Order: sequence, then C-alpha cells, then structure tokens
Amino acid sequence: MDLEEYRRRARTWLEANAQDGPDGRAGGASDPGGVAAAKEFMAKLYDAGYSGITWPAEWGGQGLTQAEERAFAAEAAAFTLPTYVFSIGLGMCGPTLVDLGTDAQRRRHLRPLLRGEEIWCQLFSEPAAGSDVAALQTRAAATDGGWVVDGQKVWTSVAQHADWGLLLARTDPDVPKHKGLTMFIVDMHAPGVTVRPLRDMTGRAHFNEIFFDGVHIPAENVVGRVGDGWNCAVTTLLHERLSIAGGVGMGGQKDNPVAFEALRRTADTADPVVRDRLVELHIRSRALALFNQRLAQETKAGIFPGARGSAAKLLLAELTMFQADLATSLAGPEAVAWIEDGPGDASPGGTGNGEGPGVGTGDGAGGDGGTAGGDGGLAHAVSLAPAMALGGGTNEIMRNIVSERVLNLPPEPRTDKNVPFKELRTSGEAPR
Amino acid sequence: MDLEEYRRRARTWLEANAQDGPDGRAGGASDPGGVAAAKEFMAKLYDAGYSGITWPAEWGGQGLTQAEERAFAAEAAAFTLPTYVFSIGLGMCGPTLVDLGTDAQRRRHLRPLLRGEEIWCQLFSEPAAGSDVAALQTRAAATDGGWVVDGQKVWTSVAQHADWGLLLARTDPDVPKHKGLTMFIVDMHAPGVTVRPLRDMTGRAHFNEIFFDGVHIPAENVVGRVGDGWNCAVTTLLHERLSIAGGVGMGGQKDNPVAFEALRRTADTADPVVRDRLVELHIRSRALALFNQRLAQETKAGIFPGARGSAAKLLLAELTMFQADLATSLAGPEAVAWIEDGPGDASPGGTGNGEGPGVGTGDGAGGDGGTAGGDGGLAHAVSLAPAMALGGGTNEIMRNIVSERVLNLPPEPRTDKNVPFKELRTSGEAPR
Amino acid sequence: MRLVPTPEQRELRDAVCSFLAAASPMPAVRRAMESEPGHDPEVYRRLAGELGLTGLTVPEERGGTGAGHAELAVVLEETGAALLPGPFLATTLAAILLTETGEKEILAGVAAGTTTATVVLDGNRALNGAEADVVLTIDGDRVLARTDGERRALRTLDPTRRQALVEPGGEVAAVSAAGIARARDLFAVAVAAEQLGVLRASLEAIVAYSRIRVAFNRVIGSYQAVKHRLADMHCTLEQAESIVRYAAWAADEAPAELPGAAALAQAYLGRACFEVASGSLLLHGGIGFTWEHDAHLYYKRAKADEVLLGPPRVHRARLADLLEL
Amino acid sequence: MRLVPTPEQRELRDAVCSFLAAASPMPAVRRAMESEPGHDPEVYRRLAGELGLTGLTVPEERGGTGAGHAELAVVLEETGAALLPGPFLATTLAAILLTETGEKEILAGVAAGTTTATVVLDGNRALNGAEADVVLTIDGDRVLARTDGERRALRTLDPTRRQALVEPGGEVAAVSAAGIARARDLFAVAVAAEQLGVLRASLEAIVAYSRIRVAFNRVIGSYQAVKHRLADMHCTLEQAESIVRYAAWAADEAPAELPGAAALAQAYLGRACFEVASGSLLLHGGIGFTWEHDAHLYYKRAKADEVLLGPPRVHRARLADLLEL
Repeated sequence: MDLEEYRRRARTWLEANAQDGPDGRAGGASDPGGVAAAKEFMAKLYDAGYSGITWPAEWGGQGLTQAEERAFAAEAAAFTLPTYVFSIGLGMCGPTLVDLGTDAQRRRHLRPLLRGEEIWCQLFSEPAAGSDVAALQTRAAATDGGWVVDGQKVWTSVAQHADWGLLLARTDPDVPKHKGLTMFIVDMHAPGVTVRPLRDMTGRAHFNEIFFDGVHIPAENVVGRVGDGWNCAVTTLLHERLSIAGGVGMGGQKDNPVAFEALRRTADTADPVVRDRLVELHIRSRALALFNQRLAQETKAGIFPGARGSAAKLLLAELTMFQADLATSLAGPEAVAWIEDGPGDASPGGTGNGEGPGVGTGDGAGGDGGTAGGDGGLAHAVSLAPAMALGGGTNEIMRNIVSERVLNLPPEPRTDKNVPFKELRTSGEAPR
Repeated sequence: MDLEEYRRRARTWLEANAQDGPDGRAGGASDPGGVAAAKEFMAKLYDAGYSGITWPAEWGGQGLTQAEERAFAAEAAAFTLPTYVFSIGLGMCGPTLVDLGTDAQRRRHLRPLLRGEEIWCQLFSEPAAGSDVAALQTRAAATDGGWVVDGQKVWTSVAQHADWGLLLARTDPDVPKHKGLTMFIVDMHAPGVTVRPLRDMTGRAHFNEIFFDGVHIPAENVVGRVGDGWNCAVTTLLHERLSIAGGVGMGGQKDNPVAFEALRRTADTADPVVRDRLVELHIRSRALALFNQRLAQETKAGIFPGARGSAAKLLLAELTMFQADLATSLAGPEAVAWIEDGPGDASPGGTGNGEGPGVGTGDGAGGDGGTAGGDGGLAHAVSLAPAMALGGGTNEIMRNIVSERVLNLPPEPRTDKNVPFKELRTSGEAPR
Repeated sequence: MRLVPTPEQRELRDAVCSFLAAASPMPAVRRAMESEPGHDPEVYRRLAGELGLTGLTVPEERGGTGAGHAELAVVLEETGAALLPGPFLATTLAAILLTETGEKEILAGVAAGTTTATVVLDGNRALNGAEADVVLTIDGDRVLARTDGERRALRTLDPTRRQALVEPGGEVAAVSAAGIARARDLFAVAVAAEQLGVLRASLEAIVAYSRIRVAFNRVIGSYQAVKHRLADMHCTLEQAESIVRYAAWAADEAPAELPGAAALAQAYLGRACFEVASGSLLLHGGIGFTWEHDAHLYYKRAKADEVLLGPPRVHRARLADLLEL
Repeated sequence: MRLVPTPEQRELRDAVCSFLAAASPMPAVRRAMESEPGHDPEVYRRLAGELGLTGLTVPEERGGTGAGHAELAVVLEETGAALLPGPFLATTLAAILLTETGEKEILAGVAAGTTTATVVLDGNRALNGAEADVVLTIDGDRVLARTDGERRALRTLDPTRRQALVEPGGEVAAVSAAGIARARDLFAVAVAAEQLGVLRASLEAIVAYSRIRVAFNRVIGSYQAVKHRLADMHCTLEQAESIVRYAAWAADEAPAELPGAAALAQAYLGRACFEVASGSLLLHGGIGFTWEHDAHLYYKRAKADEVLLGPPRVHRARLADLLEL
C-alpha cells in the first residue's frame, strides 16, 4: 500500500473512531474512568492495526516503517486521542524491550502494552541526576533470586496509573558511573513502591515522585546485562527523542490558545506591529513544521534522522516558549488575571477564591476592552511552556547533541569518566 | 574644582581648539601631514593639561582621577579629535610604564608620549595567539647585553607611525606558557623590524603585521621582570579595557550613519514597523549610554568598575553589529550599491571602476526612491561593525570575564596551565 | 543626572531589605499567598506604619516623609526582589496619584498606613481590588474615589499578588489633568523599579544555584553555556538598573525628561525582567519547574508586571511618539 | 509535497558542485572579482553552454531543458555556496521572467547561453547591469527589453557581484500580468535558494575551522560557547533548507501555494543567511576580519542578498497580506 493510501485509510478510521475528547492528560490522576475509556480506545486502535506500527509482527506489531508511523501521527494530530497514558510505554519502554528484552520479557509484556491492557512508566531521572542521568543514586543490591531497590525517582509521567516501570538503578558504586548501572522491569504494584504526585509550576501534578523502599525485583526482570544499564538507557532515550520528534503521543495545535491560528483571531491585527509579530510566529511555526515534514520524508527515503531529531526538539522548545510569551504580551492584562469560573479555567495554582461579590465581566464603567476577556488559557500556556524545554533533555543537552553528533565537534573535557562513582562530586559540595 | 566646573572648562577649551576634522584614522597610513598636524594638536592638548589626566604629575600627568578623565572624554565625544594615532600609547603603553616601568624608562618615555612627540604601538597578538594571548610564539633569546627577537605580530594599530612598541615575547619555552613570557620596549626603527599594512574586510588597512628578524633589544628595555611578562600584559589589557569603556580615543556617534539620530532622518518612519525598530535601537542605545554614565559616576564615587567594564564592551560590540545590520536592512538595496563618487564613498574594497557611461542618480524611469541614494556610508558601517566584537577581546572572552570576575563563577577546566609551552597543541594539529 | 544611590538611599535599602528578610522570607511569602487574605496583614501594617513606606513620597505637610522617587525606587526594588505579597504597590500607586493631583483626605490615611487603596488600571481591573479600602478611578482629568462597590476577585497567573474586578467611579476626589499625566509616568517608573528587583533576584538565584548544582562532576556554573547566558543576564541587569535610576532621577529632578524616561523604563524593564526570569527558570533545570521551587513565582510576577500597565507595545508606541518618530 | 531532493536532483547538484570546485574555487573567485569584467567569462560560458544552466527551467520547445524550480534551487544553492561571480543569477531571473510571460526571441539566446540578460529590480538598478546584453524592465503588465541605453557601474558592498544603474524601458517584449506576478514569486524562490547556499557554506566554514583552531590548548569547537552557537546555526540551516525545498516544490507543483511560500522563503532566508554568515565571521576571530579570509565575502553576499528584492519588511508585509492578517 502506498503512503498516501495508508494515510487516507488512517484518516477514515480516525474520523470514525476518534472522539474529539480529552487526551487523558488533564485530570487523569483523579479520573480512573478516563483511564478505563482510554484502555477501551487503545484496544480498538490495536485491533485496527495502528498500535505498534513499526514493531515486529512477531510481538504484536505491524512490521511497517517509521514512514507509516509518521503518516498516522500526522493524521492523528487533527484529533485529540486519549492515548497520553500509554505514550511512555509505546514511545520508550516497549521499543527498548523490542531491542533489548529477552524473548520471555517480550512475550509477557509487549502485546498487553500495545493493546493498552497494561500501562508503563520510565524511571531514570532523580533529583540529583537530571541532565546527568548516569549520576543516579538509586541502589539495587543483589539478593537471593534477584535484587532489592532503594532510592527515589522523579519526573515520572503516568506513574499513578502504571502497572510496570522501566527502572535504571546503580548495581555497583565502585566502578565509574556509566559502568555500574543496570536496567530492570519493576512491578509498580510491588510492596515498597510509593507514588506521590509532584505539583509543578502550573499548579497541577503532571508528574510524580516515586520512592523505592526495599522493593524486590526478580532476577529475570533484568533488561540487557547487569552493569550494561547505561547502554540500555541510551537506547531508551534514543526512542524517546524519536517519539517526541515523530509526534507520538503529542496533541495537535488545534486547541492551543497561543498558536498562530488562535492568535490571528484574538490579537489586535489592526496594529501593524502586532501583525508583524504574528508574521514572525507564522514564519517560525512553518519553518519547524516543514523541517519535521522533511525529516519524515527523509526517513521514508531511508535517511535515518539520528541526532537531527534533537535539533527539531530544541526548535520546538524554543517555539513553545516564544509563542506563549508572545501571546501573553500581545493580550496584555487579561492574559494574567481572569474570572475564576471561565470555561477554560486551567490554573488551580492561581489565587482568588471567589469570596468577593459578583461583578460581571461586562458591566465595568470606565473601560474599552478592559474586561477580563481571558479564560486562563494563556496563563496556563505560559506556565506550561517551560516543560518542553526541560523534559526529554534541556536545551543545553540538545545543543550538545547537535554539535557533537551532527556537526562532529569534540565533547567537553570530562572528569567523570574514569573515576569510581562514589568518588564523584555531588551538588552542594565544595569542589574536591 | 568640582566636576561640573572642570567639564565646563574642558568644553570651552575644546570649542576653541578642536577642529572638526578627521581623527587621523582614515588615510593616516599614507598621510604624514595628518600625523604632523595630530602631533601639533597633541602638544596643545598637553600644554592645556588634558593629556595624561590621571597620570602622576611626576611623569608629566595631571594627577587627577578617572572622573575628570571621563568628564573630558564625554565632552570630547562631541568633537572629532585627531588623537587616534596616540590612543594606544595613551590608553595602554603609557599606563603600563606608569605602573611597571623603571624610573629611567618613565623618565625617558612618558613625557614625549603625553606631548605626542613619540607614537607607541602594542605588540601582543599573533596569528596563532588571539584570545589566547599567552600562546604567543615570538621568541626573545638572551644575547650579550640584551635580547634578539624573531617572530610575527598582528592586529597592530598605528604601527606604521610608531616610534616605540610594547612587545610581549617568549623568553623560555620550557616552562608553562604563562611563565615564560617577558615584556620589552622595542624601538620600531631598529634594524630587522618590518611593518606591513594588513588589509581588513573594509578594504582598508586599519591594522598592520609586524615581522621581527633578529631585532636587538638592550637589556634595560625589559619591562618588569624577565619571565613576568604575563602579569605585565594583564596590567596592559586592564588599561585597554578601561580606555575602551572610558571612551579614550573613541569617536562620537555624531557622524555615524547607522546611529539613531541619523536613521530617524533617513528611515521610512511612516511605516509603524520601521518606527518600532527605531524605538528598539533607541532603547538599546540609551540603555548602554546610561550604563556607561553610571559606571563613570560610580568611579567618581570611589567604586572601581573592574570587570564590569567588560560588560560595557560586550554591549557596545552587540549594539555596533545591531545598528549596522538594522540600518542596512531598513535602507534596502541602496545600502549595498551606490554611485562610486558619492561624497562619503568609503569602501575601496567595493567593486565598480567607473568604466560605464554616466547615468545620473535621478533619471531612472520606473521607480520611486529606487535610485542609488546610498553613499557607501552604510556599507562601510556594516563592514566595520565586526571590528568592535573582535578587537580588545571577543564577545566570548568578555562573557568569560563577566561570568568569572563579576559573577564569580568558576573557570573552565584548563589543560594548559602546568604543561611546558613546547608541549602544547597548536592550531591545525591533531589532538595529542 | 544621578545614577548611583546616595548613602542615605543605601541605608534605606538596607533597612527595607533587613525588614523583608526577617518578616517576609520566601517561606512566609508562600504561606501568605495561600492564605485567605493573600498576604500577611501584620507585615503590611509594619511596612506602612512602622517604616512609613506608603507615605514615602507624600509631602511632609500632607503626612508623608517627603522623600523622592529615587528613594521609592530603592524600596520597590526590594519589595520586588522579595516578591512581597499584598497591597503595597497598589497603595503606593494610589499615593502617587493622590499626591500629584493635590488630594488630601484619602492621602492622609494612606500616608499614615491606615488606609489601603488601589487604582483602576484597565477598564475595571485593579491590583488587590478586592481588599482595598478605597478604589480610585481616573476619569479624564478627574480622580474618582469610592469605598463601596462590588468587587470580584480574579484568578491570577501570579499567585503572589491578587487582582480583582471592581466597580469604577465614585465621588470626585481631585481634578488635575497635569497631575494625572505625571502620575501615569510615575506609575511606569514605580513598576520598573519593582521589575528591577524581580530581575535582580532571579539572576542572583540562578547564579547561586549554578555554583552548587553539579552535573557531570562539575558545577553547572563552570559550563560556558551557562556562564555566558548568565553574563548576558548580568549585562541586562546593569542596563536595567541604569535606566531605573535615570527614570527615578528624572521623576525627582527633570520633569521634562520624565515622560521619555518613564516610557523607556517600561519598554526596557518589562522585556528584560521576563527574559531574565525565564532564563533563570530554565537554567534551574527540572527543579525550576516544580511548584516548590521559587523560580516560577519570579517568572509569573515578571510576566504579570510586564503587562500590568498595558501590553509592551503601548510603551514602545508612546516612546515613538515622544521621540517624534 | 516533496522536501527531499530526488536522485536526479542530487546528481545535478554533484555535477554543478564538481564543476564549480574545479572551475571557480575561492582563489579563482577572488581573481575574478578583482578583474575588469568582475567575473571569468569562460566559467560563465561553460555554465551556460556546456551545462545548459541558464536554460534549465526554460521549456524544451523554447530551447531549454524544461526542468523545474526544484532543480533550479539545487543549482543556485551551489552557485551561492561557491559565491560564483558574474551574471548567472541575473540571467536566470531574466529567463524566469521571459518564460513566464511567454517571450520567445530573447529567451532563445538566454537558453542557449549566448545572451546575458538582467532585470531592473528597483527603480533603475540591475544586477550585472553594466555588462548584460539585454536589460528587461517590468512596467505594469508589460516586459520591456533594450540592448542599448546608458549603464553606470555602481560600487557594491559585495565584491563578488556587480550592480549598475541602467536606463529602464525599451521595446515591449511580452505582456502578461499573471506571468509577471508569478515571475516575481519565482525570483524570491531563486534568491532564497542562493541564500541557502551562502548560509550552508558559511556554517561549513566555521565548523571546519573550529575543529582545527586551538585556543587554550583545546580546539575552539570543544568550547560550549562555540558549540552551542553552531548547533543553533545548524537548526537554522535545517529550517532554511526545508523552506527552500517547499517553496521550490510549490513553484513546480502547487501554484496556489507559491505566493505564500515565496514570501515565507524571503522572510526567513534573508535574516537567517545574514545571521549565520555574521555569526560565522565573528566566531572566526580576528582572522575573519581580514580581507584575505573568505568570511567577509559570505557576510557581504548575505547582506546584499537580504535586500536584493527589497528590504526584509517588504516580504513580511506581503506575508501578512497573504495570511489575511
């Protein structure tokens, strides 16, 4: 089937089956009904052949290429699919098991993952190990028939719903930091696992902290080899970047109040300076969209995008900040203060508890357009915007990757490569 | 005398004595008459007490403070003084001798320097030692009663007129690079010194290359101690930055075709977008001007600006690029192509040798304003603009200085501190 | 022109700074912003009464200290740096408006620290409008005042300072076209001073963090990518401070320069403050995205302040007009 | 939409690239720009005749190759990267104009490589106007052509390409309002393709230099300040190439999208190319400021190209109109 035909069929299926509802991101933590509905949708998606498009048929996938996956993602961008809760499993954990899992692991886990029967999360980042993932401190100590894990993870999406986690832990602190790590499959329902929502700057809990207190993991749940966890993690992170660049699990721009199409309706385009700013946003948005399309076409043509996906991620992070900033700057005061029960009110972190008497939006005397026209959407956008520049690698890490792996420039001098982990500096310490 | 009174008197003197002529920068190399006139002006300036304002009275200076010097510079900015050819001596070489010279050296050199009788240049940079000055390769070998110098220097302003040079050379290649340097006073008329104009991207020769071929320097011309040249050079470079920040030897903005006052006359301010760009230029220009004034006032109040002067230099470099770019972008096609004999024609690097017949500026049929309105001034400005970001330390070096010496952030890890000079990498070599 | 604080201004700064460090450190700011009134009334009472800061620029004969806008700028820089919650800025703007228009009665209470007040800035929106004793409205060349009228608290991006919809109008409190025009410029200078404080504190926070946070066995402040961003932010701070000092000096000493200086101050500080706060937040990495870290409070205050007196283009357009472009 | 060159287009690129590397390497460019004609007529003759590039987009029945604008973009990217001096772009623009307006006689000579031509772009200014055989003027919906008329060479910022004041007008060569409108958009795409080449070559030059230039015992390409600037420039290149491919595709396959794509191409490429060329020059350090180094030639071409079809705001304003803002 050629790509256009594939795409046409995907659109037809989506039109028939995708409700135009929430993606399961908002309120998911407190809404098990939402998760149940999402699981139902995922089963339909799987049965229609749109789950695991690039995965081997042997493990439940469709055995197709990135081109079909991107074609489907491009079509799906016009809808809001309730697939957010599965995005970590589909984008990162599953592909890692496809690449590195034992056959027993693949047989046990991949099909339930693709069908949405089981939800996965990824457990790499720690408070003291963000950009420098390999500096993580969570310990896995060998014990009879397996391992015992103690430590803390952070920035874990969908962990509150997760059945399984892909965990990176330190199994040997006496060797250099990249050499003492091991990857595990951990049962998120096991005794000793505590999931705590992490309130972020939007006022919501998009992420979680996970505490491991003597959690037992059976030996057969090691992924790859003991001590080879860093290389396994590199595989996972590569899949993460590809999935971000490919739009897997990402919503479209259609409801985004700070995107060009929304601003052209709301901004004061009678002002030529405002018009010029919107032109700038259009230019940047189109430039990135075309770059992403070109990467997709190259992939189809057999040119692997590799680290160039990090350039797309960096540009997306910058565009996200730029457009949220621009939208609020153009809107003015109403972007930052709004009537609390506006339809899109989206910032529980904001203040104002409704204790005042009712003053209607339109009944002020002295102003033209000085009413609270905002509904909190812009405020939420500007609060959420930094997430894109922080998650999945900071802008600085992206620039390192682009300069080293695309432009082949040499790395910074490193002092942490050949030193036992336990002798390395940690944050807050004076230099040795 | 209070500062206002000092300033008032300086203005009066300048109005009476400063011709509104060229600063000696343009065409100086081929115009000994210009240098003679400059020397005459300098003698008058000295006699009036405005040369060496902060220098000790003992060596011919006025013994006043930076405040008076800045006050004089602020007044002088309204004029175009022919002092360019003395600026290296006044700003860098002289102050270094004041700080580090022997009494004999001070007695011999400082007064003739201040009176404009002798011209100085500074000989630090080399083709392979720009930002990394201490990597210089020019050798000074000990010989009977002195030293013999071989090597090459570059980026040397006013060397074609110079009587003396302040030279940094390597006297010991077997010790780490910062430890094997020595500073010398070199007679630019000595046998073996060759000065060659260096054509820069403007098409002119603002700088020179200097070749030393077995040049003899007597022992008494060592400045500071043998092997202590790096510390001496740090003193010189500190004076350089102060003199740039303080406006010593710098022309005013009054004839600058890319400054705000010129653009408000020439740009199409009927277009609100153009007006907004000019506002941006005004904001940036005022912001920097006010910062410079604040630094001057703090100096007067006894707060030493130190490395914060590097922040001002960095901002000036960025503003210089910004305004040249803006002016040419606003002007459009006439900024980059103009009739060759226009009054301000200023780019001998440009092409077009007048072989075509005469087509007048205004006699084209099909266009509104499409005539060659430019006179090359904008083109020259955009060609010269990078100089500010490259001379006196690149923007990257300025950012290092601000971050390390103002914000107290740690330096980059260094690999060149404790290694003999001769074992260090040089450009174009594979890594060891 | 005076761009360097006098010894007396430095003393004032130190006094305000010490007071806020003791009475309203960041944990207290967080408690206050989540409390029912949204601020600590005791802190406000001491600031207004004990330190007399709401009457700082009110003439002595009208119950104030009779200090200048250079002094006020020093104070607002510190309250901004501390993200002080509550009606201090709102009441200060009201004091400026009443002083410039020659009003006396309300001003007496404001200067004494017993009356909180606010000014309707944008249609029917006012800082701390729900809790202010007096709501002032500018109507042409008149200042109207009311103590009654409906109020409706708004949700705000910035959790550290509330806003409300109010009913504009009321009795005529003063009439003075020139006073109102000057007051609007002084608002711009006052907000710019607060923005300077927010900018400075944002930069200080990331500089301090970059000296202790380790990644790849080095503190992140030793990486050029971080160092150079911080150096650029420092350059922004230097220019921002220079502009605020200049605008405050013009407010006190060069009335003819005030309109241009005020527009310059808002045009520069609004962007500068948000850019530095935003850069500071991002350089903190993931920790900066958490609710528990203070970076987002500075980021949100910076954005709220940027649009407080209207979107940035308003100030740029005014500057263009003043420059006769 | 096709954003990736076909194998045939890659072959064309390689052929042009090899030709230019042999016939017009940078030392030859420098000799040519300082020569009396300002270019090497032999190089032009072979480019136009042997490689047939001046007739690339001219239909076969009118003596050309009948290739598309995607092919032309690939060629202009290479001539841009090589800073090829001479009337190739001028003649190409003329070929576009004559093709789109249905002219045949002059076009035959242009396609055969025997006639050089130029288009008056701005009042009475034309690229390579002094040496062109034919000068074309757009006058409303008519194209005028003349071979006579006064010419006056101009001094130019960019030493690698000449401009002249010419006498517009002449005989009517073609009439077609639609053809002229489309030709103007195609000019924008063609210049954008050249700018892409200038941008790419500027970036390649500084990437190569940063791998060999040593400062403080490390190649400068190992410093984050340099690496991160270069990473940002690479991001610019990726977007620039995507836009040029898109605009060229629209020229060939989606005429309705062409106006927007053409305005986008000029609005993005003009700035992007100058910023990268400028960053490349500065990161070269002092050597980049010398006449003998090529960085300034790229910088000057970038600036000249940025304003060639009018100042950047013209393209942004057109984009605003097309977007119905």
